[in-house]
Amino acid sequence: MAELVEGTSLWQDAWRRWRKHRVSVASAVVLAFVIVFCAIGPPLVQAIWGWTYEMQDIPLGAVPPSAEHPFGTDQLGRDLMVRTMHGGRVSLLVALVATAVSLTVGVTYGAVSGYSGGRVDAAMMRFVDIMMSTPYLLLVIVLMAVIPPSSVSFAGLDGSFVLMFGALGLVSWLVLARIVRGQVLSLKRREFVEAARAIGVKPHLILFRHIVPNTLGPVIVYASMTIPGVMLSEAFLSFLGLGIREPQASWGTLVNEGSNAMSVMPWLLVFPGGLMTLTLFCLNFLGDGLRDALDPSARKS
Amino acid sequence: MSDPLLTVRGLKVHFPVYSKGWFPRQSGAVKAVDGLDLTVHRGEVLGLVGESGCGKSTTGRALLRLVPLTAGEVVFDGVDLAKLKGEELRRMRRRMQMIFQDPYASLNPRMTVGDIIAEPLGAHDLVPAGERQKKAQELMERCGLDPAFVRRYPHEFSGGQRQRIGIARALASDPDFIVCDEPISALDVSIQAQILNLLQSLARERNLSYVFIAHDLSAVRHISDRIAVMYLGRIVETGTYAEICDNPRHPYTQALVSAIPVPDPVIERRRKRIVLQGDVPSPLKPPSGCPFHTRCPAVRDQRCSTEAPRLRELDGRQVSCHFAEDIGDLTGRTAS
Amino acid sequence: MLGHVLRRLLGIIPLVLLLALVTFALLKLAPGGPFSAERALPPEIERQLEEKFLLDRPFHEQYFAYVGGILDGTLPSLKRPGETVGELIATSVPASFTLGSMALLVALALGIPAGVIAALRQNSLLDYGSMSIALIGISVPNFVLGPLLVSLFALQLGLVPPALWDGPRNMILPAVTLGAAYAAYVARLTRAGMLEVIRSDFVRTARAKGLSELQVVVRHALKGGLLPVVTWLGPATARILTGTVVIEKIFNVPGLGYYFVQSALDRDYSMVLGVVMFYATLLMVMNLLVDVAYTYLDPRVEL
Amino acid sequence: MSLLRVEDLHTHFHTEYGTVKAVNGVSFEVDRGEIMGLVGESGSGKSVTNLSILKLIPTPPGEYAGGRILFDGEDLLKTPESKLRTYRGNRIAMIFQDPMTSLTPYMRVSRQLTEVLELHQGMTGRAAKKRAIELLEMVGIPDPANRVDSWPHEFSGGMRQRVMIAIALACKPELLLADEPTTALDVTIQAQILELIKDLAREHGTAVIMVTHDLGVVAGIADKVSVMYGGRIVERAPVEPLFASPKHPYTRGLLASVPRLDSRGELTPVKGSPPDLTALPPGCAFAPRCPLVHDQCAQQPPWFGEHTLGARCWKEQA
Repeated sequence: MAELVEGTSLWQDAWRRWRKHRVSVASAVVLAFVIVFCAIGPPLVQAIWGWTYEMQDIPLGAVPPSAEHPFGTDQLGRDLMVRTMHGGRVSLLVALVATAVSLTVGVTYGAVSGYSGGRVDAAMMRFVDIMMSTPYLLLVIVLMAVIPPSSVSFAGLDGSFVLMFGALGLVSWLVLARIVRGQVLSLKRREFVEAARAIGVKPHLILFRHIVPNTLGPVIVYASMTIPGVMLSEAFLSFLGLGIREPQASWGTLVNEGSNAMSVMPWLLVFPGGLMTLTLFCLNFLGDGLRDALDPSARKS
Repeated sequence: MSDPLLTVRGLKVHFPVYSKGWFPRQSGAVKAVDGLDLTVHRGEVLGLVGESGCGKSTTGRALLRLVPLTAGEVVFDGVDLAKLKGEELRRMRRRMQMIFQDPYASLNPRMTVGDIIAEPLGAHDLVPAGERQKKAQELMERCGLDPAFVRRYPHEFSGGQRQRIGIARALASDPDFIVCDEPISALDVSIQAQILNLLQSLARERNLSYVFIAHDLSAVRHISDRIAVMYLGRIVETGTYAEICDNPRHPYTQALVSAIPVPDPVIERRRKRIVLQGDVPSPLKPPSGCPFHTRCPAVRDQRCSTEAPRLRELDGRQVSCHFAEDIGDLTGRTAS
Repeated sequence: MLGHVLRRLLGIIPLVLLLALVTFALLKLAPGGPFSAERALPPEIERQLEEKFLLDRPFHEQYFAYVGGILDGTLPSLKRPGETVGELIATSVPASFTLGSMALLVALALGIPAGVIAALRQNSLLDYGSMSIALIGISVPNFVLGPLLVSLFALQLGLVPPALWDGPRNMILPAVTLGAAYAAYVARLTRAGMLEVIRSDFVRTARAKGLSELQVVVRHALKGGLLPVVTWLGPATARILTGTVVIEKIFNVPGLGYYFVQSALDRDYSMVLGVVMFYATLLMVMNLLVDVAYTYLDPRVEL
Repeated sequence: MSLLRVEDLHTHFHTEYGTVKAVNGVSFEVDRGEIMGLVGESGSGKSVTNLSILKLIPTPPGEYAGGRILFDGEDLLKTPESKLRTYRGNRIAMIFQDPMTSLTPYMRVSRQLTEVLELHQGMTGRAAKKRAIELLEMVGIPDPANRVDSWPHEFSGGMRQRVMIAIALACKPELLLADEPTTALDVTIQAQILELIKDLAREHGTAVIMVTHDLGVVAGIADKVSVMYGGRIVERAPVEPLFASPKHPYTRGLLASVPRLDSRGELTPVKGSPPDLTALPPGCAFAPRCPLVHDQCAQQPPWFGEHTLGARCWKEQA
């Protein structure tokens, strides 16, 4: 028998397409730097200068960037660089966890709705419609405002984190549920799924071999676009004073503090705001590239 | 002809239509298949023709119970499929398979060709896991594909090659009966004959029965022993290929046959056509009486619009027209 | 059509009441009350206040009393003595509304032409340029952009006063800040929509008829290309409503948004409930309007 | 002189996978009142040829890489766009394959008809509307006065194709380019549409180029036929000799592989698959599939007179 010819799967194909999308690849690299900066920064700073994110030096007060404090300090004399790193950890963590929550809820909900079909589907989608036609972000504001973080702290995590994970996860699953449902519905009607049924493939294998792998592309694309959105929402709530609380910091709270002192201490806004904007840039460009590589409908263009 | 392998009686497939709004209620039904009788014998190829929307594809899926049946029975080798449930039905699928129209949509883009073809083997535990790829390669070879490509993915093949993959998959579980749902209409003209010939030789070699669904009567005539013509969810005429194509009796069959162009200018310019007026009515609201009476060039009296004709014997074939004896040949040819 | 619109309008009522119920329940379930958080309030006075605002009654009585009070405009604010929820909303809405609609206008006026041009010149430098700017625009949070614009245009250049809300000139910065990200989003939506339409068969038909490129775009392509933007207008309203909250804070705009956050923090039950009901109604009416507009743009869609 | 004379037309597409030579040296001519069938499979370049005549190929990625298209003596490839626009829909009209998507869904049928009348004939208002109704009547739409203001989606596929034809015929074109006008339709509807095109062409003396892959359609409607393969015309003949004694092995292969309604003879398929247009062989594009292939075929494609009849094949000329 002749030598076997290896094929290239659609995943490999997508990978090849993505690598051609230079801005997206560059974004991924920058993003990796930002993550490393935030992740290993705080212990490093502590080792070199000895600062931690909550360490105050009130007599010092706010000083502009210097060799000792590369990003400067805030009014309480806290080192802004380590606070920005710490804020980045918090922001990224919240974004990732909340996106994970929204993925879990959204994919499950959408898949169940689409796979059941009929009345169950109609009822479940009605609920999503109703949720979408309400100003649910206002409800989140109410939620964040009235629930004391201490009452929800969980497994050693600060309560304001837990609250943020839950609140953001719960509002961002709606669109995802719709997308997954649409995918499942159309896949259910696709001929290859029908073919699997005609072959006599067991139902659970139809779901996991034929349907799930084919929803993965759009889900990954959507998730990559959700992360910047969630990050923005976290910052938005923290900016309003509803999210992460002192002495913890997120990019949202840092920007809030910075924007109040913009005219006299610009560095307080520029560093956390700049790093956050850069991260959002990269996430958006990354998402764009992933969509071009993975979304079969966008590929035509 | 040998004994019947598949017998369909009074088959109905209705798709519910829901009203719009917040609390949808069923407001009607698309009567895709609406009282259909059919027999397929062992080793026979039955052609099923009709225009788009006549319910032929739904019929094909109903024969394999891939769509829920509203009424009627589908008896396959003595077992009524309509009564089977879950695992019983799944086991039955080893013996009946399907080949699909769209060679692009009918193969899972994330599986290798070998895995696609071997899937029926796994589903019914026919071959030990370690030998499945080898078996898949044998099937590929038989269907005219290079077995070296067993690890490739569907998107790396052309339309005709993909259709061969679909055929190999359908053969894997060694079925008795295959529904071919427009297997050649999405292919290039020069490829169609390759696939037709492959299907034909496989049928002979393995004593397969096909229901061959198509809108192209020429292809159906080529491959079928008998032909059934559908209109609005019902069979209007069935008979041998020669009876249907050379001497049709139902006015709709006559119109259909006359409308199909023949690739020969001399014959083509001499032929008389029956040009039907208007469009096919909606299967949501099929006409009363005979479903064809709104477009029938030979429509007679009240009876056509009030009483639905039954499928009845006439000169060895079956016709559902009240006046099939009287209307003769509408193109004015002398009956051959 | 008219019947359908009326039915939908009636359908809003139970939804708003349901939402009010959820909000009210949330407020009540959360530990602490409107007066317990305050420092050194003698229990005697706290009880008097609770009695005055019916907070000692069973839950359903409170709910009906509050919702009824909001509907007839007589419900007093818990934290601003002497003012009713109705009055507070009425005085603060105009600023929010102006800000929101100006931001929307900025978004559409910048986004649609940019998107159309990018689509018509697909893969040109113009296309890549404007779409990169759009992606950047989406990535700058408005609470970063706002202070930057203030420092640049108000403090450095002195073109506009920094944070005042007393005339059209001062509305430019807040409206641009709020509208920028939406403009970027609209541009991307428009481009995607136009690209889809411009490749469609009927646009080719229009060209085969001998129409000029401008006629083809305006008469045949634009309507379909803008449908995604119209669909977006519904959710956009919701986002702009919450977006104003931030802008109002940055620019000191006396609007409803920041009020809302403040009252939520203060547990001013009546105010929170009033704003939620007001926003919910507004949003649902907007969604209905978008659906109606959609049927006019696309005759294939029925309500 | 012929109404339309296409000489050595080349239309290419530049894609990321390379240059697709969709039309690679095509020549033919059509006279007034004549119906020419342009036959080929998907990817043979027949639709691109048709679109090139009206210069409706988007550039980029397309490029008119060479040749001349002489319409009434004027080279359309050199005609300025503004003048070309006065021909489109007026002297040269076009109908497309898919009637479901070829009409603007956001515009009433009446407006889509009056638009052309307004543009090319200066008709407006009531006169245009009246003419629109006449046109709909001419193409056999029942009750045209009441249906003229319908939306396209309220019509069936066959009816929409009639509307397309009415639009195409609105200005009594000298040349009608029909791009697979019946492929998306059922056979009984196809019969209606083909009759209509045939009658109208005869009545108005319109020249028609009928692009199709269906040899039966060609047999019924065309006066002469050009067969395309891999971006080139491989055989040119009046309709009867083409079917009676096809010269090119591809044409022969096609005819032998198409099942016929009036017989049940053995089908002899053309082996292999259609060519990859990004990597066409230097010689004859059909060579890899040809039963008669020999050494000469792999080199230069055989000479083929610009407008002579016959087949582009070494075997035929030998």
